[in-house]
Amino acid sequence: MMGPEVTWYLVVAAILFTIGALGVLVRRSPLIVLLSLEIMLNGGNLALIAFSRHQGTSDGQIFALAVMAVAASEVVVGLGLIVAMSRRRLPLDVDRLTTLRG
Amino acid sequence: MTAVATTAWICLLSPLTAALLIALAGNRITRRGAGYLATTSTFVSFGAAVVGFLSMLGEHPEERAEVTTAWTWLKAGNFEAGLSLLVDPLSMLMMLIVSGVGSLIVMYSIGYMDGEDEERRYFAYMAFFVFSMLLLVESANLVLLLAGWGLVGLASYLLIGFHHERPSAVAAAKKAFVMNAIGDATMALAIFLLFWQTGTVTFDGVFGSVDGLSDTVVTLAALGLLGGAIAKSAQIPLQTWLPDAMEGPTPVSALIHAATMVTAGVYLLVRLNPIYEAADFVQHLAAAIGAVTLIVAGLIALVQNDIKRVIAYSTMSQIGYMFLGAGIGAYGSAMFHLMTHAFFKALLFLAAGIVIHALLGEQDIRNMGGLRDALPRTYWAMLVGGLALAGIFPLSGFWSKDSILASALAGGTYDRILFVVGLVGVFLTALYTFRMLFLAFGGERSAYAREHLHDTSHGEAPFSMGAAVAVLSVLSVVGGWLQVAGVWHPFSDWLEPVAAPLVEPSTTQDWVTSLVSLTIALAGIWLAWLIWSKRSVVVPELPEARRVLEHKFYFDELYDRLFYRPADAIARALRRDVEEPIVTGSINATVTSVREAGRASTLVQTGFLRSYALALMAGLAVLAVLFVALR
Amino acid sequence: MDVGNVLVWIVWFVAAFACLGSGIAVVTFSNPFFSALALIGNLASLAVLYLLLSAEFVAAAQVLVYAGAVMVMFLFVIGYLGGRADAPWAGGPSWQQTAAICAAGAILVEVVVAVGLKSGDRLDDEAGIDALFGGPHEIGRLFLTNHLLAFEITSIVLLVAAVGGVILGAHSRRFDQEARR
Amino acid sequence: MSGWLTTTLIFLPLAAALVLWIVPWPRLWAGSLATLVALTEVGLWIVGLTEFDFAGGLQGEQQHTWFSDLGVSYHVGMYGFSLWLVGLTIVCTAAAIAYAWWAGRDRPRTYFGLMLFLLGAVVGVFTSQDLVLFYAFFEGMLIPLYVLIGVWGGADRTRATFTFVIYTMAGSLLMLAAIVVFGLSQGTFDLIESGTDDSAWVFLGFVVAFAIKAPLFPFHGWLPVTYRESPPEVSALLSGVISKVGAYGLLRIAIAKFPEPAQDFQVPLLVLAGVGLVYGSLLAFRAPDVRGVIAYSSLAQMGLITLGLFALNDQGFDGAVLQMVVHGLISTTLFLIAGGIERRTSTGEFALLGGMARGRPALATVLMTTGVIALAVPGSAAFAGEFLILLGVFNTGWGWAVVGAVAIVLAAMYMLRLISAVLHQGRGSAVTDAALDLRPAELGIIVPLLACVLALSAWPAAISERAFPGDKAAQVVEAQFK
Amino acid sequence: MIDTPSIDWLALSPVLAPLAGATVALLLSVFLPDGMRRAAAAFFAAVGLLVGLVLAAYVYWKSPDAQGIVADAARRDRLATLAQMMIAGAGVLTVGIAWRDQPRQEHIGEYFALLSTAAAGMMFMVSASNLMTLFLGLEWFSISLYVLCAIDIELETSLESGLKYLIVGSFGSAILLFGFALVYGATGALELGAIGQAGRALEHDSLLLVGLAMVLTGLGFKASAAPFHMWTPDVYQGSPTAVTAFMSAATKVTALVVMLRVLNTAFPAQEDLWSGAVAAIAVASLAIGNLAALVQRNVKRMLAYSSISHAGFMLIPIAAATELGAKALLYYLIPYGAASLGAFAVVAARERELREPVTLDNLSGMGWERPFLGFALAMFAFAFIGLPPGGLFVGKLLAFSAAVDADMIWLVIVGVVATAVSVYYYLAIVRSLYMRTELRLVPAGGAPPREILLTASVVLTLGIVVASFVFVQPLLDLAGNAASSLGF
Repeated sequence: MMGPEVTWYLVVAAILFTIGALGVLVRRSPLIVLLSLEIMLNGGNLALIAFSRHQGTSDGQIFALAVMAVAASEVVVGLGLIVAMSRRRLPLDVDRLTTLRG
Repeated sequence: MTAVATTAWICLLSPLTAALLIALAGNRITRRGAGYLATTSTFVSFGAAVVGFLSMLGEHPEERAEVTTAWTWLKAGNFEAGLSLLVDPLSMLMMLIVSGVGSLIVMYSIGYMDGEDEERRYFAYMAFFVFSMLLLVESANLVLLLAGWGLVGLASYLLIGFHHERPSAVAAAKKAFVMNAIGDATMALAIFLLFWQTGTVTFDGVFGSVDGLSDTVVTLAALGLLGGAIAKSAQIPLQTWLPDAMEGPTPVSALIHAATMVTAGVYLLVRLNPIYEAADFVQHLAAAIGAVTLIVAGLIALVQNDIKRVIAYSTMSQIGYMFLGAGIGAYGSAMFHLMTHAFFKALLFLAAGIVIHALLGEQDIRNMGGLRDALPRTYWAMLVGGLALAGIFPLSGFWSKDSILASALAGGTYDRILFVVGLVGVFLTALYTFRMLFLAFGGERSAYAREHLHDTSHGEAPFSMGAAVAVLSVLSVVGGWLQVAGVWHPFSDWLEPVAAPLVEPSTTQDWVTSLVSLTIALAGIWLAWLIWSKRSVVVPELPEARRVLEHKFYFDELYDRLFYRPADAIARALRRDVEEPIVTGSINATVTSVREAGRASTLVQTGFLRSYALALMAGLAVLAVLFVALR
Repeated sequence: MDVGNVLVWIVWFVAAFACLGSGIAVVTFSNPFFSALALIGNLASLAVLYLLLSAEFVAAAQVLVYAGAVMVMFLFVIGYLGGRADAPWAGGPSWQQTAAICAAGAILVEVVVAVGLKSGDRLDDEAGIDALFGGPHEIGRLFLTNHLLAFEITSIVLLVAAVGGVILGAHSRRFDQEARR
Repeated sequence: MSGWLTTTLIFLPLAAALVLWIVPWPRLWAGSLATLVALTEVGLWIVGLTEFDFAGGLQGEQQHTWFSDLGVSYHVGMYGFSLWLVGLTIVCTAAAIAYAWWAGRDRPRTYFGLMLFLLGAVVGVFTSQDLVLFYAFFEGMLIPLYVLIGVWGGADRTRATFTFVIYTMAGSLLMLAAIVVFGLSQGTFDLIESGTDDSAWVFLGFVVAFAIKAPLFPFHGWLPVTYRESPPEVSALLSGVISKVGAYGLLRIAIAKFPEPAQDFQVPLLVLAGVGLVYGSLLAFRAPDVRGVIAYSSLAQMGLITLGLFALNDQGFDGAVLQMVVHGLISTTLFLIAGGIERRTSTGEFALLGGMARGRPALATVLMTTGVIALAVPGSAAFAGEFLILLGVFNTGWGWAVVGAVAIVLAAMYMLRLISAVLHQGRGSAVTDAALDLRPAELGIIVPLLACVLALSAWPAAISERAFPGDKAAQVVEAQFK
Repeated sequence: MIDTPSIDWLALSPVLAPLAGATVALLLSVFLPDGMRRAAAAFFAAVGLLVGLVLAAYVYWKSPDAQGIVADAARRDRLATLAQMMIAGAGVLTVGIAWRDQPRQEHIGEYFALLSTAAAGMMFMVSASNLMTLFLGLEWFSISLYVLCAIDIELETSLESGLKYLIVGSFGSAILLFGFALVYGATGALELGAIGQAGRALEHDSLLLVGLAMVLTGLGFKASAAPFHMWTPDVYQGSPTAVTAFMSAATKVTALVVMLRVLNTAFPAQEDLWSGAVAAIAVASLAIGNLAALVQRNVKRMLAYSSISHAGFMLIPIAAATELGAKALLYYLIPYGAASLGAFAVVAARERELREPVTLDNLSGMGWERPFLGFALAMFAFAFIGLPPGGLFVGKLLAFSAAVDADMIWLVIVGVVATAVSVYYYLAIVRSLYMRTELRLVPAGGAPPREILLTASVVLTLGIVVASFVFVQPLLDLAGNAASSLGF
């Protein structure tokens, strides 16, 4: 294969996943949290495609396509929720969503 | 079932039936009716005993013992105790005494208790007592004996506490019961020991294998049984309940605490003589306890002012003689004294009861005096009783007491020491008995007596009371003629098959004893006359001795310090230091700490969704590290 | 090492760093609008990596569907909401950040270590592939054969999301009426 | 004796409970229906008694597979001692139900349904021959008890229920673990089929559960508050019947199935029993109220029964069974009387009571009779039981019997204290003229119980001789009741 | 040429039926006037689920041997069909509970449609047998549930719970996805059986193990096992109660059955590792669930913690990794699901009556005012403790037996202690129902509406809870057949 081996892609995928996770863990804006989730999913996707290339089977790519659809679905619902919340004049700050606790 | 057995059952069950009927009838029976019912039942008992006695007379002396079993009362594995009666000369004698004296006293009660608002309860208790006492003396095995033993204790408790609104009566009743429970417990332990060593609890079976037992076993068993006897018979050191028991109505004192129940210890010693003979240490101990008790009780009686208490201490003292007798192996003499004592002591109590009745319940002899004129017949009855008690010829007490003392004289050195003690006791007996008589009946009437002595114009007492006293007076006089030392002794012969005496005094010893003791008794009466009637001799003050005697040698105080207070303190300490902080406290502590843990665990649930994701992440990190590290 | 290979390496480096850089940008920008824009860059650079991995169809889909359609929706919503900014690291207990970094770091290290342990033996040798690999034909064939079910379900998921979006995003008539009152 | 009889004894009250709950009976009907069912149970039990062959082993047996994967079945049946304990349960519960009916408890349908449910569960415990079934009934008892105490109890009932239920649950859950381990190692949960086990831990799992249920010192932390706060008839059942479940379990399971650990732990358990006996007696002696005395005396009695069980000989076993029945009857009676006293004076404090004998002959007679039998006056049934127990344990070591003898004296002290504090001396401040004597209805409930005790006093061998097949207790226990 | 794989329509039919029901409900809610929407949607959702239930039973009957369908993307076996029956049953009962839910909801048609869809997704997921279908199935029902949680958009808590669920859920999904990717990379296979085959050769390959850790995390999240449980109380509390009821029963079935299948099919060679991990997770769940529940006042929240602790109980037999364990789990799910549904149903009824969240305080006296519902809730509480006559009694017995069988007695001890702690809060419910002296009923305006369907649901759940105690063997046979399709 031309270029770097799968391992390198995997490292990038892992870093992407970590970045996304960090985004979820430290950001307060739900919008950015949603974006971070996209990054995590993309990290997974990259790993899938890298492995797919490594195995020589296209299954991983199919999986990645499906994940895209899933990611899109999550975004739709997530954005819908955020819109609904902003309509209710709720703070767009996940740290202030603490009515439910204890 | 033979005729004798049948009469034994009738004798036993008749009073029980009466007791149950009265209890169940409640208000449907009149108070008087209850009295009649109880009296009838005890007379039926007595009649049955007499019939049984007569038919037993017809049998050969060696074939007079008979066991009759109704059903197996208790059984477990190889342990078996039947509801069995043993009818033999000894139990027949006791049946006669118990039902005979019992019926007289119950009859007396009809008059005495007239007007009490809980008469029915009283007669039920009395009948129940007679039943229990008969069960005690008729039982054919140790377990049933213990049952009867406990039931008489119960009846005693019920009757002592009959006036239950009086705190002192209630306390006295409880004390009597608890002290007897101690005796019951030691008896039970002895029975356990005997059962595991002999495999049986019937008298026959135990006596049959007593020879094969080791000294230790038989000594321990005899000690345990002696514990029961001491408690029941109010011998030192378990004597303190008896004086207090005088809180009960006077007929109760006469029946239970003079004539019958308290002598059960003597019956036990005689009944179990094979065991005691095998354990001669314990037998000697019993004699010594009897001797000590008769002196101590005699001394205390000297300073008592309650007429009933004086008689109560004299009872202790006389039972001391019986213990002494049984302890030296003079079974016939001990039982003989038991019988005569039942007569004259019952007489004394009943006569005292008439006095108390006449004085509206007053019992202090200092508040009496000069009653001879007011209650002449009572005075004579009391005098007969007192003379019999003091052992004056030819009254019953003379014969029976002397035969015990003669037997002591006939024994070894140990027995002779006891003989001397017995003689001292004779002097004391005469002294306190006549102190009481002179104070109560002689001299001037006290202010109280003048004020309260109720009208005796229509007779000193109702018929039922008078009749009982009369019969007992006669018995106190003639009761001793059944056995004249060295001349004729049908009484001892009657008991021979059950309890053959270990010592046989010679005729000389009998005569010597009679002479000496009669002299001493007369000396005692004379001294009493000098001090309390003629008042020519002044009792030395001796405040220390007096205080000791008035505090009954501090036994109550000692037991209070030694047992009651420690038990009470331990109970309080357990409650304060174990129950509350540890047993229940540990539960509370556990619940609290678990709740606190719960509270702490919800602190993590902050509501910050980022921390939720963090937990997910951290959990994953730990899992992955573990997996990779452990692989 | 031939020129082609060097070129690929260079492209890889550029794409990988662009990818990671834009990813960090998404997470660190305080304005969601810029974050979203950075994500588009991220997705695009990923598409380049996909191409390098011979996944042409996925790369295309990534650009068209993801970076295109999905992100447009994102930007639209951000615009609608007015894109309020928040400080990236602010708020929450401080241990939260520390712990987050530790946990995320731990995961990263673990995956890298695991990959490293693995690459010692088998990750090196790659399977040979034919020209069709990753192409629309291949993908299409798989979608209609082996992964038919997955394909169908993907559509269901999208449908569910659409319905959900409608429910959540739609104006509530009554709510509006009440708000007007 | 037919197996259906056993099953009917268990399920008739359960079914009746359901009927009571579902059908909206009028207020007055609920109590009468429950009483009727309880009396029917008594009748059925008497039928069983007449048909029972005391020389034989398990009777009235019935078995259906419940789930075969673990070898669990619905397997019921009775031995002599189970029959007596079932009888105790039925008679006492019937009395309790009748008492509650007379006392007029609120919400009668719920109340009587729960009482019947309890009855069925306890009968189930005493007849189960399968460990899982046993455990199911054992736990099932808790539901009605919890609600009965929690709803109809005294002021501090919340604490009482929580302490009681959680404590006993903790114990029984340990037993669940023990049951699972035992059953799996045996391949079956059937008590007849399974063999013995020598695991000390499993043994202790059972023992702790039963010790809490009984309770035995020092596991009695729940006892004072629970016995004090429950409705009197429920306290009566707790101390009269439920506590016997613990002793029954020790006998049927812990001793029979674990012969070696039972031997190994004989001394520690005897120590606990002996300490509990004296400890309970001492605390009863200092307890400030009627129920306190009865409660702690119950603790002492359970210690005594355990002493008998762990004597591990004929006399001990027979005596323990006899004493279980007798104490059950006495304790029930005492609690019902205590209930009667509390109804009249609205207190059980000794300081406020006294002098109730005057003018209340029925109360005095009943309390006096029960009290003196409770203190095991020689000649009574309780005496017979204690005698056998101490006789048995004497053979194990004379010291145990001495401890028991000390406790007999203490029992006399506390019981007499109770009797005189209620009945005697001056009139207490809570005793008014409005406090009437026992009513005929109350007597109708209490006197039959007392009659049972008196009948047993006349013939204790009825039970002691008929508790185990052929009266060979030790042998039968050693053979695990097979 | 493309050869479309043969499709076993029968095997898919249990999934398709509720999906069809959902579609009809959705369409009708567009066409029908406001007044009829609720009835029509609920009816078709219920019918779809019922048909699904019947079909699942039929397929169960017809599938003694397990086989792959549609190119091995899913399995037609008794494990799947049994789980489908449970889920469909839970769905039907939830429709009954939800019938009167949210009277002001405009999207009522969508509500029932989504409920039905979520059930279909779960029913699909339990049969899915490759990583991709698993992931898609998971997202299918998760997204439906996100929307359902937030559907009461006028309620702040509902939105909050929806968002929390969405974000944490997606986070979990992303982890699961990455794990799947690693597993795929390590084994080169997507199909579970093939992964298992390849895994035997790999044994303790580090990539596979990290993947396994991620898979466990993702599935543990769905099963709300500690420490992945933290979303549960918030989401359960904030969501519409009917949805909570459904989640507590059906999600648990799905997650645990899938966990059972994945671990035993795809990772049999790594059993030594995951068995311990699952045991540890079980212990954590038991500890946290029970402790935190102790101090709750809000009943829904308390039940949420209780569901965490029950997840712990159900993980015990999974950790045992034996056929007995599988049976125990499958049996346990039946009475647990029923009791959970029933308990939330009663809470829902109370909530609608009071129009405020149900707490231990305002539950007081309910047992006397609403005899049947109160009785039922009390019975559920007793059942949760594991008292007879509730099937959970047998469930716990079986779970503990499985643990002992697998030499994990310590797990039994933990379970026992946890149960003892749980007594406290379950009894607190009963105490509120019956034993409060002050009856502080907040009047909600006259008598509460008679909810026949909700009451019927409660009757059914109560019936299942009790019947599962009595008829253990038939249920165990069902579970045993299902477990055997995993091929222990």
